[in-house]
Amino acid sequence: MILGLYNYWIVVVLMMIGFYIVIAHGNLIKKIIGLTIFQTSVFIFYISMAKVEGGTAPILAEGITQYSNPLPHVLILTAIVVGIATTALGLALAVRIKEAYGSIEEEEIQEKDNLDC
Amino acid sequence: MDITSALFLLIGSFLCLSGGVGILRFPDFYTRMHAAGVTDTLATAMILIGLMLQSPDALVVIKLIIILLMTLFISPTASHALASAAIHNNLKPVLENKKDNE
Amino acid sequence: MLIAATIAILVVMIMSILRAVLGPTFYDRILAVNMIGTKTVLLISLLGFVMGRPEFLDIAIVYALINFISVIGVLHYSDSSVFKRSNEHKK
Amino acid sequence: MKDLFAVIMLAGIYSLLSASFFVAMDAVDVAFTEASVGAGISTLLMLVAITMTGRSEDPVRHKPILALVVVVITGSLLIYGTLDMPYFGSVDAPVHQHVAPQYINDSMQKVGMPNIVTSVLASYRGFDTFGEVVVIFTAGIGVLALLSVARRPGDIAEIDSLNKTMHEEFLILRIVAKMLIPFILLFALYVQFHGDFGPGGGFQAGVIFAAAIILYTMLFGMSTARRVINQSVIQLFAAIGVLVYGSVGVISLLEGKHFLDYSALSADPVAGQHIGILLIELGVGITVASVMIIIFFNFAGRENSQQSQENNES
Repeated sequence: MILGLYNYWIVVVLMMIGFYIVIAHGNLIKKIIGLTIFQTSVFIFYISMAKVEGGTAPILAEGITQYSNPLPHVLILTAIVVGIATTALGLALAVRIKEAYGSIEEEEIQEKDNLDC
Repeated sequence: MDITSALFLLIGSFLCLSGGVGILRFPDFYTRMHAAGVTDTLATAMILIGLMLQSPDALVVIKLIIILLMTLFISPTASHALASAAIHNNLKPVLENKKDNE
Repeated sequence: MLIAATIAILVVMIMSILRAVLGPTFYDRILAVNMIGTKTVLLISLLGFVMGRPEFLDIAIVYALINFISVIGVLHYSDSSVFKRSNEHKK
Repeated sequence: MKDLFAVIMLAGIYSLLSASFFVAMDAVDVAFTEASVGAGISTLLMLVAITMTGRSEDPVRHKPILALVVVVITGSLLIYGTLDMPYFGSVDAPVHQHVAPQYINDSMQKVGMPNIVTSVLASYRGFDTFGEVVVIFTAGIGVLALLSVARRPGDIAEIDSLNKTMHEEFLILRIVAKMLIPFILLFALYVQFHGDFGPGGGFQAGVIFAAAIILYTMLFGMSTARRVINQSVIQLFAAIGVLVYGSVGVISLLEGKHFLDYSALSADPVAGQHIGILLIELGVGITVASVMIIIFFNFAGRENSQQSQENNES
């Protein structure tokens, strides 16, 4: 059954939406939002891989034998917090670019750079 | 016990749905907020009480009660803040005589 | 019954998303986000019971708190005078 | 959509939904993190950023056909690649074969904690987590370097008066927040120390703690919050968190064991694991909380100073 792969397809679609936003839009804030969507699609990829049919959350309890895989959870848990920290750094850069160039549109920034040369 | 719980859940779901229809169909912001704000607290309370009747141990019941108390605190406050911010920024409600716009 | 309630909440969430996408003013969008937040709290508690491990209600508590904080934050920063000034600029 | 405000609201909804998805996929710890990070702090940071950079996006000038073609080709190649992947939820997928059964079966004897995620995070893969804490610390330093403003002494009174007029309408909010903030702080501590048994741990607790401080800052004004939480003290705390983590590793080196081998901390290896995990979770919590507070303070402080500059000019 090829339909058993649907989780990967959802991930790919989300990833491509994020990718499209990053390359097609000139606004830096929008690019950052595109990156977070891309990032979340990777999170969903890992988490859906960790799911086991009939398993439950990987916290030990009596009378449960089947657990989902805890390793991807660990990786993604730290990745989320690191992700917000790097997003904050990106936003900080965008704010500084706005102060220096008066705009956060990619093309206007490049025009100003060309004028300076 | 099961029947009472199911009844509570049913009422809660119905209230939720009516709030959802309200938020989608009402004509302007204030009526939508009325729909959302009124159904939110009662629906949450109903569903959480329904869950409390089903829960296996006391700790779960206590956590549910905490969630319930917090919702009762937070939801009206958020609605109040939202409405006062909207009034403050001169968002006018749609009055009856404007109805022929539709 | 649990599953019926879950489905009802999912339907309401779809309605709220529609409102957030359509929503003419941004207060409509904030309202929709708030609505989805409270419904997520319910959804998470219900999912716990549906999956048979209702111990994980801490997440729902966090949601209720964070939802409040984000609504306040959104209002705070949309009220700030920068927005009004930029709007006047356009006019 | 050209209005960035609407885009950010929708991004917030996206994060709420993905957290419910993580609950449905059994990843309670991840859902916890996404709940505290994605819905609250990231939405807020983006909002503060757009108040400084402007709300609307310029229309795209060039045709996006090329971008669309690239995206479609990449997407179809990736989908072609998924055809060899194991089916969703299958038990015998390669992911579940190598170390995962070992973690699930052995961690109770070796580490003695019911929450496998915490024991993997803090004990088996403690080195990775150390690296990630350093990354977060570095990001905090980066934001500090990019956005910190030197405060002029004249500003404080001015901002205070501005806050007073702005917050008289928030009376009800302030009272409710006054009741909630102690509860949130207490809850953060509960999450911090309950991480061994249920979902939770240093990362989540740090973010929740920071969220409470951010709520306070928003409702009572930046300068009041600056008086409560000293900037340089909080910067010191960010470093102390990393130091606590690192020094646990160094202690085990001094005892003649490997770096971050907690069995050096006590005669009984399981008790040693408990002490070690408690300490490094504490380090993680302190670092994450103070870095989040630093990031938010610098964004909000930048915004405040821009506003007061514009007021002076006009």
